[in-house]
Amino acid sequence: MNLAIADLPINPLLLYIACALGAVGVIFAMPRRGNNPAIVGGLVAAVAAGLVVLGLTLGSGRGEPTPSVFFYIFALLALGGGLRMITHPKPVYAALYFILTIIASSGLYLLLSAEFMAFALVVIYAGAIIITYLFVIMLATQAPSADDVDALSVYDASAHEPIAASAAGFVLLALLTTMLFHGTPDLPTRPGIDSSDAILARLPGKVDDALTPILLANGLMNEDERIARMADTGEVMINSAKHTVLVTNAEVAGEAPTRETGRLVEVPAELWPSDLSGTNVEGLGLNLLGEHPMTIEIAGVVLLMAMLGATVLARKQVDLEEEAKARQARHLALDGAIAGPGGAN
Amino acid sequence: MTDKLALVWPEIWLFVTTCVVMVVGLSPDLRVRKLCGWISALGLVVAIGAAVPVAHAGGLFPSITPYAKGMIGVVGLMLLPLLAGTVDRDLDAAIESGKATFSALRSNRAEFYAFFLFSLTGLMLTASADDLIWLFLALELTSLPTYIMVTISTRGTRSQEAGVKYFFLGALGAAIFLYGFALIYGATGTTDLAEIAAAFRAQSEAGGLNTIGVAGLAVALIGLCFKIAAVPMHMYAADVYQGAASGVSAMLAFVPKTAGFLAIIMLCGAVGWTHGATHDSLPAPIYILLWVIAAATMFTGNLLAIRQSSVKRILAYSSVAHSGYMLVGVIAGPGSGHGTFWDNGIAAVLFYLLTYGVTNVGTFAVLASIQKPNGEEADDIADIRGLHGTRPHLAGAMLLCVLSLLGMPPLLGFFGKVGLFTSAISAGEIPLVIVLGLNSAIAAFYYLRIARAAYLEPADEHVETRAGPIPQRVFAAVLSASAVVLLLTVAQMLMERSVTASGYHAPHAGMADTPHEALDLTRADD
Amino acid sequence: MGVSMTTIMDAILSAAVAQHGGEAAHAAVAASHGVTGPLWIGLIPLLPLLGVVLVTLLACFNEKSKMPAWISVGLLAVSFLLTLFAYLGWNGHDAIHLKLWDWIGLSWGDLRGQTLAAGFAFYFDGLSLLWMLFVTGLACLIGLYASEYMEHDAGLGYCRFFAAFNLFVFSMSCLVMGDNLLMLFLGWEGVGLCSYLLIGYFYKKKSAVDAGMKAFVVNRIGDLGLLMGMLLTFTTFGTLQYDALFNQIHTGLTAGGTPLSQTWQVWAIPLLLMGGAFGKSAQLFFYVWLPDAMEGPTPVSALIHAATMVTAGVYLVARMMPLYLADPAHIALTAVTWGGAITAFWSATIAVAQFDIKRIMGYSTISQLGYMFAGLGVLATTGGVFHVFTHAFFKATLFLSCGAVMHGFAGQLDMRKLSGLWSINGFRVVVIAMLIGCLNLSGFPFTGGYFSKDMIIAEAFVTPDSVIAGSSWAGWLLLLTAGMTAYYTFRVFFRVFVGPVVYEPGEDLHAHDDHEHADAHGHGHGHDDAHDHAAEHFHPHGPKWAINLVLTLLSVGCILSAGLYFLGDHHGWAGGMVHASSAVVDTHAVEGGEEALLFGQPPHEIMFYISAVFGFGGILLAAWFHGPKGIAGLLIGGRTTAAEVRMDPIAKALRPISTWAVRKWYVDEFYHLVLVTPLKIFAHLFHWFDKLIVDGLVNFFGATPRVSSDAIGESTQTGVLHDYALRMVAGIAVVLVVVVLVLF
Amino acid sequence: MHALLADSTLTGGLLTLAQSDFPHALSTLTLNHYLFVSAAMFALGIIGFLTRRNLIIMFLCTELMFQAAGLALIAFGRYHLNFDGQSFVIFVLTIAAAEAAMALALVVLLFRRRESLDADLWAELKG
Repeated sequence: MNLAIADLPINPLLLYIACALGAVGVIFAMPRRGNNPAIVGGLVAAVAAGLVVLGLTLGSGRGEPTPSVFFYIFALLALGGGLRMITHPKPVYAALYFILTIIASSGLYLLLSAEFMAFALVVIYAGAIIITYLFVIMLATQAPSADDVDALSVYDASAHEPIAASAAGFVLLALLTTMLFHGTPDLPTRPGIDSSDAILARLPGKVDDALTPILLANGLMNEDERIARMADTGEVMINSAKHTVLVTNAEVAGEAPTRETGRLVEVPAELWPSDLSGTNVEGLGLNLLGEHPMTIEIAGVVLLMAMLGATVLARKQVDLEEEAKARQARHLALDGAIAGPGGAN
Repeated sequence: MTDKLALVWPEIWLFVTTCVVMVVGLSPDLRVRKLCGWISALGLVVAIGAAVPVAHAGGLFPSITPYAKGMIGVVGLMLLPLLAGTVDRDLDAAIESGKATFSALRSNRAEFYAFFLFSLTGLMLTASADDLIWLFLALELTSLPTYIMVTISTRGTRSQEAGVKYFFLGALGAAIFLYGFALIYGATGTTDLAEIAAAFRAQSEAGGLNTIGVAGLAVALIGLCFKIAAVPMHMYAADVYQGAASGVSAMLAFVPKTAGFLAIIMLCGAVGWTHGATHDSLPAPIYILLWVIAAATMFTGNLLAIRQSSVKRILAYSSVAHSGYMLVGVIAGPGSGHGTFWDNGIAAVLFYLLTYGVTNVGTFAVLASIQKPNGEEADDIADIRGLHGTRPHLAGAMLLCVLSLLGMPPLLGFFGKVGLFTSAISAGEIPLVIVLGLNSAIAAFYYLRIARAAYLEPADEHVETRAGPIPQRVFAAVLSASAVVLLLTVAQMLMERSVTASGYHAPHAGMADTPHEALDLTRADD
Repeated sequence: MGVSMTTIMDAILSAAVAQHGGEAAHAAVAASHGVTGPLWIGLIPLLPLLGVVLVTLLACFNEKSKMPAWISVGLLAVSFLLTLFAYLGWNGHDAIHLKLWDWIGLSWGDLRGQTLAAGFAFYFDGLSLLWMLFVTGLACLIGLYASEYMEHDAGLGYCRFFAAFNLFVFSMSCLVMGDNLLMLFLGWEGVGLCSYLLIGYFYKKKSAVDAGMKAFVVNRIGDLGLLMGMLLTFTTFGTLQYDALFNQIHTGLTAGGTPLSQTWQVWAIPLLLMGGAFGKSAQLFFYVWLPDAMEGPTPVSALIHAATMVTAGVYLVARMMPLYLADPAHIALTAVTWGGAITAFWSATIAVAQFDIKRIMGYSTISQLGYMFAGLGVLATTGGVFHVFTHAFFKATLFLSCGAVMHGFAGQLDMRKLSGLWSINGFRVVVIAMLIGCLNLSGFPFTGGYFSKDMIIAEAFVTPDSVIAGSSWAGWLLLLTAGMTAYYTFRVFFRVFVGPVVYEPGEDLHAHDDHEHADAHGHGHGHDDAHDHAAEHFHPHGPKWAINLVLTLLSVGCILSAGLYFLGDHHGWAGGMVHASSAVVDTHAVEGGEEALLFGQPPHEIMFYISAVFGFGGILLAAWFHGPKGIAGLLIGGRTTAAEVRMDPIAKALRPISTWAVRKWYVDEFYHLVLVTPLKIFAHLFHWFDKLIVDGLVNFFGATPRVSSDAIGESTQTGVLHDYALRMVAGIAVVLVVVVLVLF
Repeated sequence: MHALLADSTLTGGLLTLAQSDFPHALSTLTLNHYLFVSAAMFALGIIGFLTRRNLIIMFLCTELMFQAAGLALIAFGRYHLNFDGQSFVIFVLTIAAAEAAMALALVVLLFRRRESLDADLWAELKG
């Protein structure tokens, strides 16, 4: 294909240098025994990430709108949390840093106006999954000795081939970003819903509730009329920018209203309800239930399966011999308890 | 909604069966619990029956579901006797002899069947996927139960080690193809496979695929390579096959592989085989990617198999190699559309999956039917030495299956392989055909080694093997071996079915515009 | 009666034809001339296949009763009856076609010869009907025999036996009934497989396993010829379907339009097919596997290695007769003639010197197969085919009689250790059956064997040497062989079946289940755990009803088969059948009407006397050398014990020759020297090659991934999760690099 | 989005965002920023998976990779102005939860056997 790497919105050299720098930073940040230059590594990695982001922001220079300052904050928190998560030697801290990443991600979701997903993320991830993780970490970690509760396990204190892993990871990052950045400029937009009207059209009840009293009170619609719904889809015709809505005679409501059989009503701007708009949650709900209803069922099956699986895995594996031993031991302990106070232990 | 519901009747039946099995398996009465296998079989039979009339009107591969679900059901039925009684034999025996009492919390067998059925449900759902989200969930539903089945399949630490390797690497693979799916969505703006295909078509007509789409396809395909155990994601295969019980290994060789190939075929279908200089191949980057993976997979699988001394590891690497062979069929694509089996790579892959699944049951069933004195299943090649003398029907089954895997002419595997060869030739993939031929020759080394051990070498004095305690496994072995021979008589019919199933609706750019129509309404008075 | 039954079955099944097979059947009619057979003909091979399934199921249930045998016999009996109905309902000249389904359909172009299509279809003409009649009939009878013979093995072994037995009948039916060479090949390989399985039935005996392997390997060599012949046939004529093939040959042109007589294929194809036929029928140097095949259970020897499977080669040559006749130089026919004649003589010389009665029968089978081939070669297809038919009956009788002896004497087969069975209680039926079989084999006047053999020998003299080089010499060789045949046949009879009662029990070929053997018969004596004392306690047990019944029926069949010679217009019934098939030879057209004379008489008439003389001579010689005193030894015998025979001094005098003959002319040793030893040397060479080069390559390839991971210092399969993950990710990176390089 | 943000003061920013008017299309430049964060998170997840030997942290790393995919999906969804991406994320969360439940159960099982969370202890099976 006749693509050129120079078409990237960021100077490719800067990108690759930053990737290499990031790799070096991550390598330094990895847990190891002895001198641990984790802070230096973290800084280097942060500089690398900053280089890319700045390169992106400034490199284009085409007067395009740049992301808000919140983006930079959340991105820094998310990546920093991620970096710390994979480098912190203590599992509990790693889990907590992951929560930080999650919360920062939910901030990014908010910036992307995915409010529902942002809060769902916090609830599900930070609230449920990570708590499970923390439980298991508590359950499955033992202090190496009673004296030194903070001592690290050997396997936590040292990373496994950090150089090769970082190299592979950052080569992957460089390749991915090359392809991603190259693709975005000529990425076709494919709007499924390009305005809140599209959502509102599919929520006739909401439109009815908001508009009908206003229309009736201001005489914009007769008593025998109502806001028109398409017979096949049930959608309403509404345009919030021009403040118009299609109303129809109740008698012909059984038929498919069109612009001929219905009547386009223009509502004065000051009468138009200010809170009448499609929201993210409504859009998501419509999409979820309208486009993927069966998929929800599959998700249910997966969850049922996972519940069963977790139960089967986590319970004590049946070992009849061990069980017999345990029963024997219990009997001995019982005998000891009868024999004297010393046996109770 | 309802039309899609009609599409998934087999899955619904399977899921209902799963629930029944889970409940029945909690009975304290051993006889009732032993019904689980029969209920599962019944459910599978009903699912096969329900799959026959299923006809899909949309999507990229409109008629793939009846064939795929029938195949899945049939191979599932063959796997069932092999898996029966894999876990909890000791506990059942102990309960029967009064040494232990039944406790629902410790019962494992019913769950084992349930996981198996869950996995098959996921596999069938993969076949009916017409949406990336659906595909993702179906793939996960296919894989997740297998992780558990591997882990609990034996009591030893080996199956737990296999489980942890399989699960963790599997999660890595899942994350990778999920990222690929995300990028595909990004490049096309939709998760519907047909619309994705249309969007890609529009892009390639407008001057080339978007690189995000290419990256997404590449990452997703590589991630799916984990499911089919192709290079570079094949690493886990040998360890996991070796560590799991033979029955579960047989299942691993069929179930995730089939899911992976169905998904790969669908993703490739989304870009179509109409690119390139002569307009008859995949888009260049995807083509090269699959080419490299196919060649590397074939060589890696076959060469590494030669070094092994464990039959299960040999079969694992052979499974890797077979994925490579089948990728050749994917690369060849559905061909010119003449409707014959011999120039249709997708049909060849679908047929090959069936032959491989059927044959594979036999090889692993033979291993599962032999026990070492310590109660473990046979694994090392020394364990099957002299099998011909001691258990000739197992040796015969092994021989037939191994020869079929090798692609010996009169057997079922031969026709599968010929399909791959001819479709690749008619697609002009001569170098790939040479690699395929070369690798088929290399494969003879280790397949014949197994056959030789079973037939020509005397049993080792110090290696003692005896008949396993579960006669159903011998049945599975014999069943599979006879299928390898007897299915020949209906091979022609199966090939025709696979051709029908591979019917491919090449996307056209116009399809992408449908969602806009509804929106026009809202611009009421523009 | 039979006809009315046929009509009823037709009526019942015609509905099914109308519903299912209707369209396919009409298509078959459109494709070739002939009549479309009723659908139930398809049941003839499918019933044995059903038997395989049922018996396998019984094996799964670990059935210990005789159920497998009854199922098999029942299904085979129905199969035989269906064949009989098919025969009775046949109009006597047209081939019956029945296509069940399309089996293979490869197409790589639109031109002729670029489509390889073969239906799972049946073709019934006189030849296949004749074969099917005795295949299913004998299989049914021998199955009944085996039900008793194999009873000591009840259980898995029994099931295994009958599964393979049924599979054999299915394969043989495919071979004989198939309407194309691919079907024939399917059956050909199938019978080979079953033969292998059944020879090695006593798989714990090394000799049995070796014999199975030997049969398999030798047959593979022949099969290579058949396969190559088939391929050449396809490339030359563009089809493998009999009708189309014969039509093409009839035009005298290849598919490409070249005159057939100018191509090299015209002699190469028949020669290659002959290779396959000789392999399966144990002719010339391929014969070595058949004597060893006697390691299998006797019913198997009788059915597969005497009556049916080994005649598949004869069937192939007879079926492909138009191809053989297409060569104006008759190269292949000459080869067939001489191959057959030499084999007939050669193996007769070996048979003369053997002491194992079953092996003698084995060599005799080879010899008689030689007759059949010689008959085909000298254009006496009727004689050859008739001999196949009569031989099937009398050789089955002989084998089953030997089997009954073996069964009764714990596997004893050495004629030096057995004598006077006539006088042992319970063996009368066996002896009479044996006598009838022997008379047939030795060509005693007015037996079936007499007529069929005469047709062959006489035709050898009739056929001019200009057509088949040296055919009259082959005739003399065959005549000489006829005398030897009579001699060795009655040698067995006189030594074993009459005379003073002497016997020793054998080693018991079923040694692995000694105990059951004794128990099963309820004698309670004869088989102690310590075999040394076995001889003292041994009492032979005569066969029970099943074996006796089968022997009686077969003997009657032998006698009746002679009557077939007098049926019909074309040289008896067999002639009529051959006349309605592709094997028919227009001798006048080929030989140019010139009639050779033997002693100034038409050979066909004088041969009755000449061969009778040779036969009597052989019998009298046998009586003189081996006959017991008295009437049973034709009054000239002088033997008083089992071992004391007049032949012995002469054999001593001719020691080198007789030793060579006893050692089967050292052919096996010769093969060992000429073929096996060089192969072993090669094997060693290859072993070293394998060690050095291949293993080196393998190690090299095995090392390549290791080298690539040297940077990390581990081999690929370290078993460490992280290493795997790292390699996976590195692999992904590498593959993505490739993608990016392609993109940019 | 930035246009929106420019209207709102920094203080009420976040809440305003959540209840704001229906969003407008994302610029490709902004999309690039989000994609970079997503890809970097993905890479970090992979690196963590490769380097950390603690089974729990390894699985956390796959969660991070899932998270990266989720972020990409949301960003793309915003770019295309449709909800398929967000729907996808819901299912991604479902699968992540299911996998996490099973993985943690497995970890507990393994810990019982070996009294350690070191993944490299499980290396008996090898070529």
